[in-house]
Amino acid sequence: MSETRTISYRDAVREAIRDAMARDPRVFLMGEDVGKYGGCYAVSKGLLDEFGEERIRDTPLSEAAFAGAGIGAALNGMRPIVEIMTVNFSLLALDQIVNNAATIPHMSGGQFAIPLVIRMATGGGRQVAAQHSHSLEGWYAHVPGLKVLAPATIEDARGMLWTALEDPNPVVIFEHVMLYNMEGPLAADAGAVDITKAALRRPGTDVSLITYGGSLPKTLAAAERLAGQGVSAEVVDLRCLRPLDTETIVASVAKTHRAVIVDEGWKTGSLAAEISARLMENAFYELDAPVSRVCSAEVPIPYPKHLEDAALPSVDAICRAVTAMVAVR
Amino acid sequence: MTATADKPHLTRAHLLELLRGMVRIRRFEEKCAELYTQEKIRGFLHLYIGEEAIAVGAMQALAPQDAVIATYREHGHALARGIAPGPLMAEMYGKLEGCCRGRGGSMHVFDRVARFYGGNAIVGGGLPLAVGFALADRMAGRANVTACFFGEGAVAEGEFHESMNLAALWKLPVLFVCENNLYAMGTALARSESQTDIALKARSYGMPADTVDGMNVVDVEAVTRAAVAEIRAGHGPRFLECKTYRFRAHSMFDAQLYRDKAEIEQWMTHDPIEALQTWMRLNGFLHDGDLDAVETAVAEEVETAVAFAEAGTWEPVEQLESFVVMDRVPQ
Amino acid sequence: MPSLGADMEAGTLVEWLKRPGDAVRRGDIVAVVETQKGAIEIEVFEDGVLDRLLVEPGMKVPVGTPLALIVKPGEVPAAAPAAPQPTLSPAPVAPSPAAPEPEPIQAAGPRLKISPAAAARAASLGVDPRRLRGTGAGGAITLRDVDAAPAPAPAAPPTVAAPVSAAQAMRSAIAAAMVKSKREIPHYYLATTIDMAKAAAWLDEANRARPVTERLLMGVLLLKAVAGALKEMPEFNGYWMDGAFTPGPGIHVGWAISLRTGGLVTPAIHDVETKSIDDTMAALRDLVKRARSGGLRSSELTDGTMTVTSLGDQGAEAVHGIIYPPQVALVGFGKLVQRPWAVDGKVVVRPVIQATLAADHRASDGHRGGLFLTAIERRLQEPQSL
Amino acid sequence: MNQDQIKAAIVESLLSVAPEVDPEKIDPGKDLREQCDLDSMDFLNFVIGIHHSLGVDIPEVDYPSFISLEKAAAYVERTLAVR
Repeated sequence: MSETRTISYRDAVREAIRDAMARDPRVFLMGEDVGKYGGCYAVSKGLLDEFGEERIRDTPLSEAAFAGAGIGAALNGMRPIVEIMTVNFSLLALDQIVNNAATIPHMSGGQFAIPLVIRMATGGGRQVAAQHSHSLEGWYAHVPGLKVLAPATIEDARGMLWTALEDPNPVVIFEHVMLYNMEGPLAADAGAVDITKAALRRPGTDVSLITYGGSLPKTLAAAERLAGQGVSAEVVDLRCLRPLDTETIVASVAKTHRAVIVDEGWKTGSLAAEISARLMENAFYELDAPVSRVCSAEVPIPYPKHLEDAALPSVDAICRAVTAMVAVR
Repeated sequence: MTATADKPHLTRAHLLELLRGMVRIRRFEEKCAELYTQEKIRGFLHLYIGEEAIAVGAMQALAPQDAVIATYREHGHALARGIAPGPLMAEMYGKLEGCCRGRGGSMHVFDRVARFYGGNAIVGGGLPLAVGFALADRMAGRANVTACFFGEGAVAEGEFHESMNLAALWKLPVLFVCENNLYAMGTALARSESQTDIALKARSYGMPADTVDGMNVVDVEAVTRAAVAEIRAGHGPRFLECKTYRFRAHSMFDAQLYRDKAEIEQWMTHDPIEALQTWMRLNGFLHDGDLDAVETAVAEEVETAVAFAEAGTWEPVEQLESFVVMDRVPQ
Repeated sequence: MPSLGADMEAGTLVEWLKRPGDAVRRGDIVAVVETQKGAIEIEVFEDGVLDRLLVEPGMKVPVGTPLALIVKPGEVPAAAPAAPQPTLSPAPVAPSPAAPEPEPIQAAGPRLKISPAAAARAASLGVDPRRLRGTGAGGAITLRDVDAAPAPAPAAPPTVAAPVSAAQAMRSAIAAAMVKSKREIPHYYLATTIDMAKAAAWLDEANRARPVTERLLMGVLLLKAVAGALKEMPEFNGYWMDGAFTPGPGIHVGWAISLRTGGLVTPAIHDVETKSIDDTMAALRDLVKRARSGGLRSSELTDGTMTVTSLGDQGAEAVHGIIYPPQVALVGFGKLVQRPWAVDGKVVVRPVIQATLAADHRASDGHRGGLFLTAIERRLQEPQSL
Repeated sequence: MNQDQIKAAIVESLLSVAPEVDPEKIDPGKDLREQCDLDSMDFLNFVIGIHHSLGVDIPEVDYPSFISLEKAAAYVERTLAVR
């Protein structure tokens, strides 16, 4: 084991951008307030001074235009990183991402690839109400032609970007807003990581807790609490939301025979629904209980703290779901 | 004829080339309409007939390393840019030998060699791409131009305005060519725009803009050459509004309830092909037999293209899912 | 072609027993059909005249295909359907005869609430899930319930909650296994009487120094002696399956425990020959305790490689047991008794025990069986080495 | 520890090896092994249970003192008193 240092998720993302910019002159960062302001979440703070205005490119509030420009630039030889402030704003760029980025390689019969990375913040928990708090990554994960990542650890925040930039496909990376301040150890020589496999974050035998992104810390906390109650919960971090690593999910459930999916998206038509369906298709005869889901309440995320807390998946809700499934005797 | 000069050289050979370019589009598309009724071509088929002067004139000004981005009414641009009629027709058939292996069809023509990037069927969706292409060229220090064709319907889209702003703000080498044929599908310009002077909209972003008779291929070529020269010299984007008219319906399944027959007949007296012929004849550029020679040559090209498409094969269903996720960036 | 079972998809017409023009009555046998389960006679459920045969002998047709037309009295024959098509004609033969297979017990009841994993495991263990009580959410039967269930063979920790049905279930399971054993296994029996003086003395001595929690019972010496003999003669340790002997994966000795609520179980102690005598004792104590309280796992009940039954001090002097299939041997011990015994030409009183062997003659012969009992006896004369 | 507590502990140990037994129906003066059909292993577990719950050590020679509930209670009481 090499030496480690303590670093925040935010700083890890920044290091990843800096590293990519240094490695490849085709890489540039483009988005609203990424330069002078330093990034809405201060991810790109300091990079403008380091790399200049050409490569740390502030854009007007034109999500469609700069997302599309990222696609065009990728088609024309660059390796752009497009930052969209939040997934809610990305809906203004949905046409470009879904109708162009995801289709052109296929529509052109494989003549072109779009090596583009789009980063965006997602998720609730900061009392910024219903137009800044949603988790729509499941929508993107629905679309063939895109790859969708959700780094939930410091290591993945540091390592996923470069792998995504090396990928010939458009990759959308979702950074949960509540993770930016998370601090943790990172190997001094940390670098690119795989972006195809889910990761086992905690082994267990009684139930598989399948989650990703901002729900991972909550899920790990729930697993710890459950351990005190004699329930051994396994935690699977999806990491890659499209394509889903069905193999790892199924292997875990084949071991524990029970699954609770924790997904900050709404339940209806969600990633959690997709995972549940895959378990039916691939692990039906392994299941010892119906699959259970802990998702956001089916409401636009409200502003008051107590209501927002009630709307989002919580450690309590996860424990309740598991207890209902495991502890009925 | 060199393509990079900022003025057209009106030689007999060049004029014949322009004529042949327009006739090729006209006859090719007439054949497409026929094949559509025979169910050889399916889906949507949007014909460019009547607007040929714009694609043929504008393409004269572009160099091979430049990029072209067009709309779903792009057969004319594809042919004018040099995509061979055979692979283009095979694409309309949905055959493996099509320029996109048949996956795109009429509305989605792409070609790597021609640097032809669609075939974009979301109105306004191609403009941000053009901005990105130009941005990449600028950042990489390449003196290329990206030509982006769109109809006046796109002017109402947010993506149009965002792209105008971004291109002008960053002084990117984009040529925006608005083909104003007066109808966004069935909605007349005056029924959808508070300000119908489209060039004025571009100027409001600080972008130099010209309006040109889109039925006059020589005028289009001349104006485009001047604009491209400015762009290539690093003076930022330029905007062309080409006034034109489509002689055919919006697509094959269109009763044209939204416009008068008289209006169509009036515009057909400005047929760009006839206009060029008349002008050439008046000025002694069109000799006896020239027209027949052009028509014969084009007819043979179209016939060969249809035969090529007919002889094409269907992509095996096993390959359905290829090119959804790419394993490399094609070089 | 009538459906003669849920799993029948098609049948081959073997022969017609009636000819066109013959009168038929409800219940008549009109044809013979070959199915994957053998030849089955086809009866009709109408009165009438056999008008036309639609399927020739030798033809294989899907279930539902009309085989023949029967015209009811006074009826005009309808146009025959193009034969053979699986469509219904005016009077198809035998639309739905009684199923030849016995119906499942709860076929008509509500669907069993059992998790897919539990259903799969129950099927693999041969456990009938309809006899289980579910403890999962909503009363669903879960893996835990299947694992805690009575094994299909003689086995079952009875629960106080449902003693009658559990005891009945066990009784029928024991009956099935024992009948199968007696029907299929050619048993041979051998017996020998073993002097237990040394073993008893060693046990007294050993226990005197031990706290109550570490004390040994005679049973564990017997168990260890058998395990040692099995290691020496592995042909008594394993299974007779598919016409051949398969050695056991280890020496997993099933220990017969009679349940006071009726029936018996034979949970296995794993790898007895490699366990120390103390570990074996601990395992045995744990097993008996769990057998009493209903805490045995079904896997323990099914993976023994041979069985020992010891009647203990309340029992009879000898037991001639029935082998638990597919095992090939069972060793029985009677109760320890004081008997006159000749030592060096003098009669003395000694504690003795009768050891019996029931063995499968397909897997071993009497001579080897005798050597096996001798091996057990020899070990019991050296209790310190057990 | 009083007599009742001792008896309760002894009965509890008995129930752990013979859960089907109804303690009300046991004759405290009669042989437990006959009444409850205990084999030697059950008996050993019974004695070990008393050892665990009441903390008395029981030499093998004293097993006959546990033949009935009454005798067992008296034995435990005596042993505890001596301590």
